[in-house]
Amino acid sequence: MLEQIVFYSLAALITASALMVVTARNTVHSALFLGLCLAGVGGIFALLGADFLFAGQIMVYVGGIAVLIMFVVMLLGRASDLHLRQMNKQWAAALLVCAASLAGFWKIVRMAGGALATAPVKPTTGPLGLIMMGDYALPFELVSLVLTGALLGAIFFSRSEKSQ
Amino acid sequence: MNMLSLVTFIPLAGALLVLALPKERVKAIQATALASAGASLALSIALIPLFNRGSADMQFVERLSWIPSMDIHYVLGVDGLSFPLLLLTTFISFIALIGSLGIKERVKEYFFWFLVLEVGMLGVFEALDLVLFYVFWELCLVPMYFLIGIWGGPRKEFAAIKFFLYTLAGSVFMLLAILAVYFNTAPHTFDMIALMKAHSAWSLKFQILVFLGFYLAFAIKIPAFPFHTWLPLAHVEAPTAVSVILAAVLLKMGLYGLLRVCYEMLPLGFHWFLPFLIAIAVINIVYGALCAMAQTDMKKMVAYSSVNHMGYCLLGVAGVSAIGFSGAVLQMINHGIITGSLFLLVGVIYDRAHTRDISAFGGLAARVPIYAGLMFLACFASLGLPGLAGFVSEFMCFLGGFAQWKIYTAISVLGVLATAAFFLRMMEKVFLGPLNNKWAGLSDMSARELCSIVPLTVLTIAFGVWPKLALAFINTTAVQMAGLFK
Amino acid sequence: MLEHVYLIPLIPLFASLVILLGFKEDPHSPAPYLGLAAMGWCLLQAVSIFWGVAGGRIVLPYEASINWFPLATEVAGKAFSYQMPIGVLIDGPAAVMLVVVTLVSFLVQLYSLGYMHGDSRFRRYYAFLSFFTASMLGLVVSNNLLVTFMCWELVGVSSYLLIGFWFEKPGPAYASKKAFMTTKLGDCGLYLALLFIFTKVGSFQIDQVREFATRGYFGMGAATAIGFGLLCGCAGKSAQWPLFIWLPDAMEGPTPVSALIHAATMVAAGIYLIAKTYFIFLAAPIAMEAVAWIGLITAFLAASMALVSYDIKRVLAFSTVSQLGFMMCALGAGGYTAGLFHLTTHAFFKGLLFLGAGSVIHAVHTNDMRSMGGLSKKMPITFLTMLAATLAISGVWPFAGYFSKDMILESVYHHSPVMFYLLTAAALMTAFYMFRLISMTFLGPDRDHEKHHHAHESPLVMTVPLMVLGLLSVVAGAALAHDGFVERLLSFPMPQTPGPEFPRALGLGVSALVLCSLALSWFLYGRGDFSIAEAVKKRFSAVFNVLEGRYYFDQLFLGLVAVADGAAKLAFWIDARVIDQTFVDGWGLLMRVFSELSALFDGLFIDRTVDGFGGLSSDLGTGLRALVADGQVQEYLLYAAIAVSLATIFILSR
Amino acid sequence: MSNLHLLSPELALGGMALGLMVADLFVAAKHGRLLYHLGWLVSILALVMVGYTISNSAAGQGVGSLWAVDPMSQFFKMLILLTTVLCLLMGLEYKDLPPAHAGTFVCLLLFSAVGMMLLVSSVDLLLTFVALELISLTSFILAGFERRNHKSNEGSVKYFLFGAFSSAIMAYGISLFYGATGTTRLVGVGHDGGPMFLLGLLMILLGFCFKASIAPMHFWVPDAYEGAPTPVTAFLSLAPKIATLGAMVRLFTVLLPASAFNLTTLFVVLAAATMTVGNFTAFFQNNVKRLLAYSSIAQAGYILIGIASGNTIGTEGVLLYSFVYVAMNIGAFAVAQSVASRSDGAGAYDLEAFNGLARRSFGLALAMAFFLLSLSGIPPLAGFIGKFYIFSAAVQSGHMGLAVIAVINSVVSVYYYMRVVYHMFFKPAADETPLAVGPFLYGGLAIAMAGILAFGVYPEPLVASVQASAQYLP
Amino acid sequence: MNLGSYVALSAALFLIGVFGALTRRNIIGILMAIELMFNAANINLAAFNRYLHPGGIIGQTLALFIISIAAAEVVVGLSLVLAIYRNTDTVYVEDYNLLKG
Repeated sequence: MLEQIVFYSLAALITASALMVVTARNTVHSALFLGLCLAGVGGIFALLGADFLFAGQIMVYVGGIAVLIMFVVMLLGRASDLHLRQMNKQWAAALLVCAASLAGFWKIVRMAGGALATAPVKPTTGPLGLIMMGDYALPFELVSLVLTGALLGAIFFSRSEKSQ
Repeated sequence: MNMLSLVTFIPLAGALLVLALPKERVKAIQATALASAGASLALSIALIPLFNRGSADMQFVERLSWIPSMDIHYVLGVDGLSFPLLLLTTFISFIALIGSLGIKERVKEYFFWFLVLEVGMLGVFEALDLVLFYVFWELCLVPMYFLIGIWGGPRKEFAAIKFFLYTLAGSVFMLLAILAVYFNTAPHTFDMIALMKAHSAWSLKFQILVFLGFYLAFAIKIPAFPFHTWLPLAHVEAPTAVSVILAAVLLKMGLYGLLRVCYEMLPLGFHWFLPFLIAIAVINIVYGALCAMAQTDMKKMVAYSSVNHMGYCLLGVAGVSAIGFSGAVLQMINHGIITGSLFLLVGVIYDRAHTRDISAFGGLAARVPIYAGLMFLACFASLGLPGLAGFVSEFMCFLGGFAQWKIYTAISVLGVLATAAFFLRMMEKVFLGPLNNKWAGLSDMSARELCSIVPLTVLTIAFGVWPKLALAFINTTAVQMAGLFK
Repeated sequence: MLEHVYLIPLIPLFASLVILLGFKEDPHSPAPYLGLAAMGWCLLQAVSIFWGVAGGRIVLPYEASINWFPLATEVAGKAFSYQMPIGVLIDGPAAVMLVVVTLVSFLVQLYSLGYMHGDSRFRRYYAFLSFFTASMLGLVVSNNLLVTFMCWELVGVSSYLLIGFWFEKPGPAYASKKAFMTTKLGDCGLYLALLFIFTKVGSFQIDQVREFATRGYFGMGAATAIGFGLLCGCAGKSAQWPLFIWLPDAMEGPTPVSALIHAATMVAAGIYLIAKTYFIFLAAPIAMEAVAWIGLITAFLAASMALVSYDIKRVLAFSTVSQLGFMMCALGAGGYTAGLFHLTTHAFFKGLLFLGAGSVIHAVHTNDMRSMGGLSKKMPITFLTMLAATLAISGVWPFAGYFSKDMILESVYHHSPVMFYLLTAAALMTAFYMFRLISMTFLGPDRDHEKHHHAHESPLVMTVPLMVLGLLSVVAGAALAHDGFVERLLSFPMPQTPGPEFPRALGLGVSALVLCSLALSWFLYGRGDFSIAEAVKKRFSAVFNVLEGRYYFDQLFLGLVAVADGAAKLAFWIDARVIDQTFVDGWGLLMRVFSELSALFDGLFIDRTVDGFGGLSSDLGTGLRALVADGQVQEYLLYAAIAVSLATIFILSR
Repeated sequence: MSNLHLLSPELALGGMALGLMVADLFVAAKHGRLLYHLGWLVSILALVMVGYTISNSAAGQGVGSLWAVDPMSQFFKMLILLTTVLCLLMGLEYKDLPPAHAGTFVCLLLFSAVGMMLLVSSVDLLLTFVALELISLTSFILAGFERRNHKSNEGSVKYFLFGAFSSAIMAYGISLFYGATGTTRLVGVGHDGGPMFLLGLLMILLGFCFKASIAPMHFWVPDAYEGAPTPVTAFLSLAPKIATLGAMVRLFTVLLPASAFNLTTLFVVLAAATMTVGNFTAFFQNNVKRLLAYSSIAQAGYILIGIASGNTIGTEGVLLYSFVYVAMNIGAFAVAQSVASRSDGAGAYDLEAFNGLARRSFGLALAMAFFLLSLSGIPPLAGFIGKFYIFSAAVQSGHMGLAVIAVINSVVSVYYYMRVVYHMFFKPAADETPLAVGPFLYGGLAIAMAGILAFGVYPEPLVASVQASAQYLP
Repeated sequence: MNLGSYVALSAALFLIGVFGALTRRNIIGILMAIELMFNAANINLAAFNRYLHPGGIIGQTLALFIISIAAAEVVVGLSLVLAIYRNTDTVYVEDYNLLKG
């Protein structure tokens, strides 16, 4: 029962803030709601017993990405932006497309349907560490390459012209 | 014994040599081109005594492994159907090269493409592997595109791309047909000799489909109605020597394919198509002649006359008899020679007058008698005057067609009449009547021009008087072909 | 001599080539003598053969051939290789024709020495003449129908070249084309007939075809079809109705050419061919009847047209057409001998008439008979020889024409009395217009003093041929008819058909009428006073107009030409505007269809969406219509999202 | 973690790339070119290593936990490395790349290559996803490498947005796939073919389509290609596409054959749509880079036929076509680069810039003509062999309709390829100064030219090796 | 709590993300929407792992990888935005229309 209350409130939070992310006029508000939404997702992770994932979500997403985005939004934002429409003209088509997708997604939801958790929740940090050092060591290392590349790119793009 | 390879690839060697020469050394380039085409011609002539006229089998066969992983082999060989066409190709190429010596612009590129073109044409007639055949077939396209597009007339670019796309559109379907044939043969094979024996396993429906694939490619090349409209434009815009090649050799590739592939490999499909083929032949003859009648441009007129003459060949083919086949092949040779000389002659007058408009001339016979004489001869040969090359072959085609299709052939005879009409009208307007004073300063043929045209004229007369010269090669094969599917 | 008969066509051919290639163009070229020598040789050879035949030392027919080229063929399910033997076949008609052709050719070449003297293309003229003679002789001697046809075409080309000899003038240039095309029209039929024959028989050799036909293997239908095809060709070449229109125009050529080609030899080829393939007509009575009627119509119409013409050569041309009609009619009526006999005699006197007319034209430099008159004193030889020819053609005893024409009338009467009467009317007209010609040219006062003043008798090279032919016009008929020689020489074995016998009295009556006709002609035109003739002309002006308009057959053919031209224009229009557009711009069409499909997609899918939600600007639609043209990244994303939604819709069905 | 040694070429290349990054710190900006040389030398080293694994299959090939090193993957790896080498050679002659950032450029290119090499070997969705992301992220940066060029910026941003969007879709697809199967390992998947599985698979497919520029995920291609520096364009048009198609072959013909889920029709439609869209849109392009971009979409469509056919010949066709595609496409871009190298700013890649190339440099024009003709599949150039193989796959599998669409498309393509030829050969040049080609570009061109000519005339070695390479391990 | 709810939540989040990516004019807005889509995938993974495949933790591992890669993507995206903003002074994607045709 408690689980349900928590889930539905989290779900409401996530959905509402996600909707705000995509509809808010002010991009700063969008970014704030994104943080909220990501935190809500983290809550879901916790609810699902994924403790490490919960931690990762809060630290990387909420603490890292959302803040970074907020930072850039503030950096690039202008007062005039507040008066500009933040949604383009194809919203109707987009809505239609999303609505059309609903049917298929609904089928999947129905399929997943009433499956209930059978096993008790276990801590996952240990197994995750093992798997990262085991079978998934290569992708793990590869991610480091991805991040290095991203870093290189970020440095390249943001280095000011004068420094050359 | 790899004579055929030598014949085919000597021009390629020449082309590469031309490519290596600096473009300023015009004389050397011309000499190289002539020498390589000449060597090819000489070699092919040297094959004549070695060719066994009594045999319908493939001769001088060469078989090398080319792409064994894909069952594709390098197989060359000629029989009575292809050998005369091979000779025609080497001969006309050489003649056309002589006719090209007047080209002043971008000489190196010109001769390079020309020699590559010759390789492609020769290969088409020799190849006995369908993929090899296709490769050579397509090899003709690109050089032709450049030859028309760079050295052609005012609308050359359009003509070039039209030619290219039109023929390519046909040949890609041939590619599909080749693949279909390959996958439907018990041991998968591209070998044409083997495929000629494999058709009995194919159903009628399959044969029809494959036939249509092949036919589209060949019909466009022939050109058979209604796929002929690229021809007048290409002919009009192409430089003289290229028109000669186009008419004399390239069109024959279509008919050759029709006989070699469509008939010999897909008899059921061919027989299914016969009623259409004869109708197309008649349309080609009558309609081509009518269109030619409406022309004021001499070159365009000759181009449409090619449509008409190819109709005769189709008529012969549609007869499905030895007479028809040998007539069709002979007509191909003769048309090559005659129309070749017609184009060269039109080129001669165009070089001087810079117009080909029939009504712009008048009374030239008094001014340029040698030219007029040769032109008369060529025109008469083209309209089928006895004693000149066109007559016997045309008659044989008609004989072949008549045995099978009386009414159609009777209608076709009207085409003969129309052919006579437009040639006579052209001769009257250009050569007879009072001399148009604008052309009072016209000079008669130069030695170089004579060099390129006289051999053709001599052959025109020789084949007219003694058709056995050519028929001796063709007959055995034609008989064997006609006997294939009784 | 007979074993070298193949030389007869080959020598002039060779001579022609030598003249054309070996001599320079020069008004005083010695080339003509070569041609003349060649002709002389042929004449000697022909005469010696004829003499041998006449003397019974040579037994006809003679045949020899060589193989030309192999033709793998199949007849009635049996495959064999036909070797196409070509060679010579000398029978009675051929022997006679050889003499006629070589003789007239020789005389015309001799005559031309004077007539064409000083022409700038003297050499070419002789080359063409020799070439013509070679082809004509080939036609005569060939034993192979294909070769006959080839020579047939070659004489056509020679005729084309010679009619258009003075090509600088538009008249000859046009006339030569007209002649070639009209005969070619007829040749189409001949061509088909040959195809038919070969398809049936598997051979072109005349004796084999004859064998086949006489055994009745052709069948009525095939024989009739072939017969009509042959008739078509012969009508073209021999200027029969309705293809006779080219012959009057062909008079634009030099007069000796007219004499040789368009009077004596080539135009007779049609008659000769029918005789050569007579067995086919015997097997096809309908075709035979058609031959007779076409001949009859031609004879009558042409004679009537000759009545009103003032051009001396045109009169002779119409006369030729008419006489050819006589021969045709005779052949059709079963008078094989009569037709060929008339062919022979006609060659002599018509050749003579043309050469004489040439002599006159040479003297007065005009063709118009109204500017002539009273030339008999100035040109006595010409006058006398032409008079002899006129009497011969009119059929006055004992001139040559009498015998042959009499024979024709006899056989026609045997066939059908109606035809006989019509033909007799034509014969009477013949006498009338011929004497009208003589009267207007030679008799009466001179009407153009200047021309008359300058007129003089032609040189000896021109008058000698006249005299030779004049002599023949007088005696040839009687000589050949003597003792039934002609029946022996020119005969064809055929079944006797029942029919009325020709009453002798009727023959005499015809002769008498001919004389009356001559007299009437003299009365109207011979006294220098044309008033009565003019009055008649005024009275019957409608008839005269039709006659002068040549029954408007030319217009008919011009109409045909116009139709053909129209068809050509139409065909080309279709080609350029319809087929080309469809097949080449089908290319463009493909593009259009593609773009329209995408527009349709927009219209159906996007615009509807937009409309459905309302209030949206049409930016979206236009943006999509350009598909990717706008470069808006979110449009790209939209397509990706559409793909996702399609995927979700896709799984609904699983 | 088993059999990690099988990936030694990738690991070595990655390590050396990191080494280069470090070396960059010690190389003065003006010696930036040195890093390019190091880069292609390193790539060749990796190429040699891959070659070793091919020649020594017992030691060098096998199956690991997430990867399979088999003849097919090694074939693609060789192609990827070859492309990398050629693009680095092109980069040496490209004047708009700042030498100061040479280290970054080379390093990113090599990272990307590592990602691709892993992609073609991957048999696990996780590895596939990470490898794809590595490729994508480095590609985004490379596409925007002309920092001050607005077009480059713009192309890069569009590329990025589209890429991120489609990786999100793919991630979602992977989640569904995982939900349906409980694993990410693709070998021996006990699939049920249910809606969740299928939707997951389709969304993963969309992610692949994005990288391989298959319709409807191709829209970014022309913009990104036009904006990117030409060597990068050449690289992007080849390596990621080939790698992705290689991965798709493995996934959809071997591991989870499309026919098993009745998805063959979908692939047929995708192939037909891709080549049609590519070819018909290329029709109207006046910028050579854009034209080649659309052409590369079309080429992807042709290659996809091989996958749609689902037979051995199809697989071999994908390999063969990929090989010849590398040679002809890199050649075309190299020529475009050298033509543009003479002019500045806007219009450098316009068709007009090619006017009279035959007079300025006949060899270059002829080479371009050959590359384009090869792209359109005219024999006897290598492109023909590729098309031939691909078409035979379609015919053998009975997809006659697809084959017909394909041949019609190849006719259509001739038109726009010939437009370039038309400008090179038929139009007079505005300025007839001869065009010189730098030595490295020349070398690259020579290699590509030799490839299309030699394998066009005598394709047997290529075909034989392709047939030997079309083998999978798991 | 059943699995369907989680999947439904994830689907909703995904579609909201899609909608945002299609409609936000601001690049950063689009970027944020895409992050939502990634998160939707992650919810799915965690939920499936818990409910359907509780034996392993591959789902969570995957989610972890996706988080880190999304982070890298954001980094690259934001630096790109910075670079382009410096050049063009705008973050509205409609203004990026040099490349078309």
